[in-house]
Amino acid sequence: MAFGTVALLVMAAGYTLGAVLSLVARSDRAARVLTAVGAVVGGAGGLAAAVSVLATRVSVDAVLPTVVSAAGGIVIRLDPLGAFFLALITAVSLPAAVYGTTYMAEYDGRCSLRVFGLMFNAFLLGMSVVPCAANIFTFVMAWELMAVSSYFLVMTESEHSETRQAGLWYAAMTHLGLVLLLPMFFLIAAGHEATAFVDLRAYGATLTAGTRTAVFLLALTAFGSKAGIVPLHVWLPRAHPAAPSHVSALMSGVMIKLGIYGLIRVLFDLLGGGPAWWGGVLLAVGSVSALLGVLYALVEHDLKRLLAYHSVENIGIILIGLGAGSLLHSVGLRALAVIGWTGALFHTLNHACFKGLLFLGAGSVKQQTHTGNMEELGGLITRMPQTALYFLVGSAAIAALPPLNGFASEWLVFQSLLAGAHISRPEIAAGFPIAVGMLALTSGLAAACFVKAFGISFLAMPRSDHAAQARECHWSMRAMMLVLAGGCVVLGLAAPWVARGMSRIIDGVPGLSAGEPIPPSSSLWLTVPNSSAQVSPLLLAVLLGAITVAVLGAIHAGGLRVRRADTWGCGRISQTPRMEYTASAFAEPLRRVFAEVYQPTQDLSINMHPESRYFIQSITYTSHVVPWFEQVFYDPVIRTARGLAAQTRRLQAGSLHLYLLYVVAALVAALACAWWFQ
Amino acid sequence: MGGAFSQLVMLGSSGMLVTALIVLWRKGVPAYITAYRWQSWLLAALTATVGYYGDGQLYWVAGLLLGLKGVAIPALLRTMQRRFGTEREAAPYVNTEVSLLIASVLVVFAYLLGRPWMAVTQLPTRQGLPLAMSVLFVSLFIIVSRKKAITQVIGFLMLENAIALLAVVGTFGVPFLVEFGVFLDALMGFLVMQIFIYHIHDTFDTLDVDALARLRH
Amino acid sequence: MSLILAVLLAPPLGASSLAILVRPYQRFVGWVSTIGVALSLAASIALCTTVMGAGPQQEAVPATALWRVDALSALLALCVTFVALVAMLLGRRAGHPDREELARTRYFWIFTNAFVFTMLIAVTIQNVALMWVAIEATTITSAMVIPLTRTKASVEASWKYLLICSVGIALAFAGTVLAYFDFVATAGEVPGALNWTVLRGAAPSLHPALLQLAFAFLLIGYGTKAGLAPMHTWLPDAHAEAPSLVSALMSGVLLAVAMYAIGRWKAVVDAAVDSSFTNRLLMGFGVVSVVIGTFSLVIQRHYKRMLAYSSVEHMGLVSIGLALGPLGAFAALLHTMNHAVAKSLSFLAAGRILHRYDTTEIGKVTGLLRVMPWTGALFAIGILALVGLPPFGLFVSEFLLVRAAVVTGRFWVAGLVLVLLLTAFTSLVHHLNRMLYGEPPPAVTIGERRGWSVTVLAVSVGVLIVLGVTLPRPVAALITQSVRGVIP
Amino acid sequence: MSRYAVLVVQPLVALGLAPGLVGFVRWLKARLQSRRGAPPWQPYFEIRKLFGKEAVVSHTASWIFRATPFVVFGTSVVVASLVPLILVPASPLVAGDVFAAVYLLLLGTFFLALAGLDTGSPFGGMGASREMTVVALTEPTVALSIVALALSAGSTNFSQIVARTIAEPAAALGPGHLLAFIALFVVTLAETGRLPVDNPSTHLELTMIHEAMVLEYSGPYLALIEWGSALKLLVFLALAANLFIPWGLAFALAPGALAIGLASAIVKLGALAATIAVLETRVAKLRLFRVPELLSASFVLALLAVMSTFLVR
Repeated sequence: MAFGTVALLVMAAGYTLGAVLSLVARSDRAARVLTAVGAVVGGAGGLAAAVSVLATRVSVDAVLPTVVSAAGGIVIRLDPLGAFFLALITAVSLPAAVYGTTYMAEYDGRCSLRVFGLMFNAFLLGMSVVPCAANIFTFVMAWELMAVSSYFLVMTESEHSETRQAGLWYAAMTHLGLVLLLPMFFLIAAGHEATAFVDLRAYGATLTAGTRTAVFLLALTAFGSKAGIVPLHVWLPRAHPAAPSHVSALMSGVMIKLGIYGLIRVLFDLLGGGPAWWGGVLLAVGSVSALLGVLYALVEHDLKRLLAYHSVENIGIILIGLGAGSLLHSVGLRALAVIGWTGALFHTLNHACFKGLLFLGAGSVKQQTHTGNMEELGGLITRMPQTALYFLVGSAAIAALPPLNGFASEWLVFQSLLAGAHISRPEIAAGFPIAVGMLALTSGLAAACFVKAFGISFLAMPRSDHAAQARECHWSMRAMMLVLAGGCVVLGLAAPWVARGMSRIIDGVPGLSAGEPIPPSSSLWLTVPNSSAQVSPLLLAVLLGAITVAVLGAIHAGGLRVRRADTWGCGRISQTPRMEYTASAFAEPLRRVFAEVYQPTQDLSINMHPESRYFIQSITYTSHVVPWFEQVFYDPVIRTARGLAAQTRRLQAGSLHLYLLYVVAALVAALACAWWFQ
Repeated sequence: MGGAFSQLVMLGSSGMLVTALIVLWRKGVPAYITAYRWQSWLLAALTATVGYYGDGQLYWVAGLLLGLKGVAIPALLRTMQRRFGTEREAAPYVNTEVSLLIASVLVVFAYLLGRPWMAVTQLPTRQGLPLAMSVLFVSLFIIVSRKKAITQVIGFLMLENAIALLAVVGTFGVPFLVEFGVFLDALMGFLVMQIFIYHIHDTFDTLDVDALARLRH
Repeated sequence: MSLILAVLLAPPLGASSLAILVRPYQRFVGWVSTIGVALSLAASIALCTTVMGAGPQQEAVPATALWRVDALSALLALCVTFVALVAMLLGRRAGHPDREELARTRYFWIFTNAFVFTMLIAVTIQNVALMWVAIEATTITSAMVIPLTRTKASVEASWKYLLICSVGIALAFAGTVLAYFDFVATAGEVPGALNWTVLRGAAPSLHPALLQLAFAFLLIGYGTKAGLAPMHTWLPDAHAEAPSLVSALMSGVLLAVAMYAIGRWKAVVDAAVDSSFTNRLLMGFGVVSVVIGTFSLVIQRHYKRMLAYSSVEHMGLVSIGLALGPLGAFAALLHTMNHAVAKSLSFLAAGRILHRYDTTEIGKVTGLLRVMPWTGALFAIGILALVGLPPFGLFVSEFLLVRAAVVTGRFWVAGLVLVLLLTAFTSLVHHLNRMLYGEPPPAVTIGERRGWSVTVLAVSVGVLIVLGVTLPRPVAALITQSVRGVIP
Repeated sequence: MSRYAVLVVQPLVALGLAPGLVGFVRWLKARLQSRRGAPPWQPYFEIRKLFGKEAVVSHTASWIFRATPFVVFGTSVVVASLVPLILVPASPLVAGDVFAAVYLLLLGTFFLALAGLDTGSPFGGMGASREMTVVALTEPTVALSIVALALSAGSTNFSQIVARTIAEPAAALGPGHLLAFIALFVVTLAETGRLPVDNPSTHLELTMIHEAMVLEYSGPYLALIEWGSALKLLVFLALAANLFIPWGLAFALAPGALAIGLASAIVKLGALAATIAVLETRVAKLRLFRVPELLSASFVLALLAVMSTFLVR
């Protein structure tokens, strides 16, 4: 059998063995180790399969028809696009699995690690099979397996009531995804027997415009609810903080990318692209998601919830890339469209890398300080130097600062938006500058947000004794963070080479390819076809390094004398942590600027001193920012459901006569229907 | 031969309809029991006449009908009624005048429903079909509108009679094995209902079905 | 063939009569009935294989033949006997002797075996009227078991169950007589006229108007037994108050037997007049049942009533499936099978929970995973199977049901069903969360041995997973062949 | 080889000119307020003095506090090498385009804000918070003014934009260019901490934005940061000047052209510095929550600039 098929078998075997062995492990420690072993073996298999497909660009096929043949059987096909996503999954799941072994040590005895091991490997298996699925049943089966197992992972700390609440939201939203997925696939395969993707491509071409629009809307909502675009993202900031950190790293870094994979596979591969307004919708949804994601991240003070909102922002950026690409493609500028798609795919890979890193960092902080609230952290850089460094690298990367990987992919997305200038029809071209404005505002706010996140959590003095007693985490956890941080730096510096690989993958997908061969691009500069704009992260890094070394040498040559003293405080005697700036204070100016978006609820209560009216005993001011779209979109739905339920309950009123009346009424109705349709 | 036979059948089935209406009209359980006994006797007689004109097997059926529904069940009903001493029917949901009005509407509806059947069959007893349907609907109305458990049981027994009538009139009686099975079910159904009435009386010490409204939603 | 049929039907009848004769040794009777049902299961499996091999089995003389087993009835017999075996293995513990308890257990065994016996007759008999008699007998036998605990609630539930179902069944008999009247009017007195094969053969010559009227009566009658809305009102009371063994049997397979009867009559009426009328009625009642079943789940305080309402919803799905042509029928029959296994598993686990917590309130049952880890896990698996999550069978049948709806062009049905499935999923997971997690109440003893009954329930979980992940070829072939019993 | 030499010389010239530019602005403001004021070359002495002094570092500060000066200084120098001050580097060796320049400056501000938080003093935190707010709100305006330029030039590469403006002088006077220039000028005031957004010469910690972050620095570190900020001001003014009024820039390496280039650069920078000085004497510091209105006004200008390039085309 081909190497790829063997690797896929190793992957499947690794995950299933990991799941089964950890279920029957004797002790908690053994369960943790077996979980990691299964995940690593499976991940290695998956990575090998993906790399072999990416290198040789030959798809790997495997079919198990005997299984559930009535519904179409299990059919596997790993093509370059699927291989890219499989590589992305395994690249993050390997470090996360190793990180998890020591991270879960604090759960020993508190929750069943055997079930956790089973669900963790099932989750990885589900995620890895989604990009390889080649017919409707396998895709939907893997999709739901991933959803079910990740639900149980979110519920590991089920003793807290907000975790249960988060679990319920998560289960409902992912099931909404499935409920929309089924009709979408069936609309494409309408009437025909075969359900393999190969046939769906043929049927896709013959669909009427109306069905294609219906499929587009269903796909956008189904995959959007998994990816977390704005109106459908409500589960993301609830579920990710509730899960153990290395699981939220996988969920936030990798699982939501399968929503992006689904969009590309259905819209551009099965349907082969669509009219211009599809791109417009993607662009609009992407920009809104990006902006609202970062805005709500700014006012968030729980570290993991902040990172979850940032996933919404980065998914928005990816969608902007996809939207720009498809708009340019539909207008005919296919070569320019490739920049957009390359930017989107590159940002998917980058986000998986730095989001995974940030969540692992947050996990170490949470393990040591037992709290995620930034207002109680501080001064961790001296106590956890390596974690702080890796968190800083992650923050710089996510804020798109050169020379790291975030900058390269956002530069490509910006260039694709600039390419909008070449569009002749003004009504389409008008949207691009607005998207540029929103994207720039998003990256500015992201930088501000991560200054807050890193600055308040790691710098200055610890604000609580938890933070004061924090020690550096286990070496294996730090090693895994180093791997991901290294990934961010290497992806940043080798951006031109990676971008070329991306454009070759895009060329493989019929709906995306530019038709003519890819122009050769240098391996030092990120370039844009027919525009001489270029940037070389490597060269920038070298220049920066050179200047820093030169200046450092000059200063030390001149004899640098350093004296440690107290921070200057306008004549204050001692510096206490209470005087430090807090997270809410840091975000307060921006909260005031964007007050209309936040609609903050404020209440001020002043209670007077009991003896006399003139002396104030205490003033309490509380202000909350509750996402308004939950009131606008979700509360009405829940209220109607409960209202209908109340009505139906009244149906069962307890009186036997009423019940018999129902039977007679039904009889009369049926007879009338029979008489009517004579 | 046909005219007298169909006249007799018409007489029998309309008699059964009248006995059903008596239950709606009167208020005492003893009156319902006598109405039910009369109805069973009429049904037995009708089956015998059809047996006389049709195949002879129906005599056995008539005999069984007479023994079981004409004598045994009314006797059991009588003992039950005397034991629980419930003379007056609690105020039903619908007073007498309105019940009779509804009964007439139901009869009209049965006739409307029965019209296509007349075209279908040439059996002399086809006149009885709409009547059987009206007895069925009236007994359904009895079960739905009356509050006492015993009255509901009597309504249910009248429903069984209506269907037996339908079988006899429509198809000159279903095969004997089926007839025997239906009898067995009717008897067992009645016995179980009787046991349940004792249960209800023990636990709720009233037979008013409105008391049975604790299980909701 | 008649030997296998004898082995299928004899054991429950024998066990029931044994329970009547033998007064004191009820534990012994328990063992006999369990072994008996195991024998019946073996017989039904043998029946399935013979039916698959040699086509529908019938007695020597077709005209006067009383019994007929084709793929559909073999499938139903298989479901009935499997669920009965699982339930009896679990319920055996009920037979511990104390005087007043002894009488109650004796009744319990008499009527439970009679209940299984009548269901098996209903699915294997050929005569339509005798099928009605058998289904009426199932009502009577199961109604006797409900008030055994003699509480106000169980007496009320049994009275309502008996009365509504008897009224419903009486209407069904009216429909049967109407159909027979139509047959006699056209073909005259033919021996064995009430056999549904004869009826189906003569169907094209019958009068469509009359048959449609008869089907209206039949659908209301058997629909009441199948728990289709709005005739479902007896179902939550009866299933919540009955002992868990009987409610597992009733919820799992009794509803399926009633749907079997509707399926048989649908084949006859479709042969006479085109299937649009029956599909329209079935679709209407199916959608109403799913709507009422789902929205009754949203606010629910008792977990047994929750499982009952979920049965109403699933029977609605089966009825919609029957109305969606051959692919829909395949999905409906597969769904009946999966639902039987999953619902009986959930009810039996609920019975064990009730035994330990002594309350049916969802609010009062907390920390289930810590108090009874094995039963809690099995109960959770049952509920997750019922909401249609992948590794379990119901996901495949719901997948095919929606596919059938889209293939036959009924998009609004597919959309509505999916939205309702989502609502049911959210409410069931919400209630499950309230029960599984949290602090266990102080009065409840923590911990549970991995005993005999847990392994039995694990077997049915295994069956569910086999049906879900690798729908074995013989089962799929059996269902495809039985679809011909429903769609002409 | 000579092309690489120019690539190194141009930033050095910028480094040399930067302190003088800041000194000139301060001197001209003093004269306008009829004060004698320190001579324009005073900042050179300050920087030399600071290099000699010892550096005082707070107990709570971490390695980020000591690394930030090098990052700020380094990014400003790299951006100076990208922006065409005297010579338009036609060579393909240019390490980045306009976006790269903007994001490099963002890197510098990012680390400066972190250093402000690192010392744990409330003033540093307040400065960092306000600086990041202002920077976040200026990002869209900078991006859109770049889009306005790039739309007409078809690329974000500096040399391409300059060549395009020189090729069609009429376009330079078009509405798009003018609006983009004003928008970029407002952004320059905001980014480099000039009035009306931030008062560089204030002593009251509560009103500072840029100064509050560098409050804790001393000795060589403060020198590097002051020099870096001065260079940042020069870069922004050069960006505004040479992209919108590119005449006088040298294209070839001839000594004559370089001399003209240097002269024209000094003249243009002097004129812009004078406008800043006049502006700072005329206008008072805006309250912090009025600054977003100013920045959204500049954003609207940039948006109009972009829209006008569509309508004109």
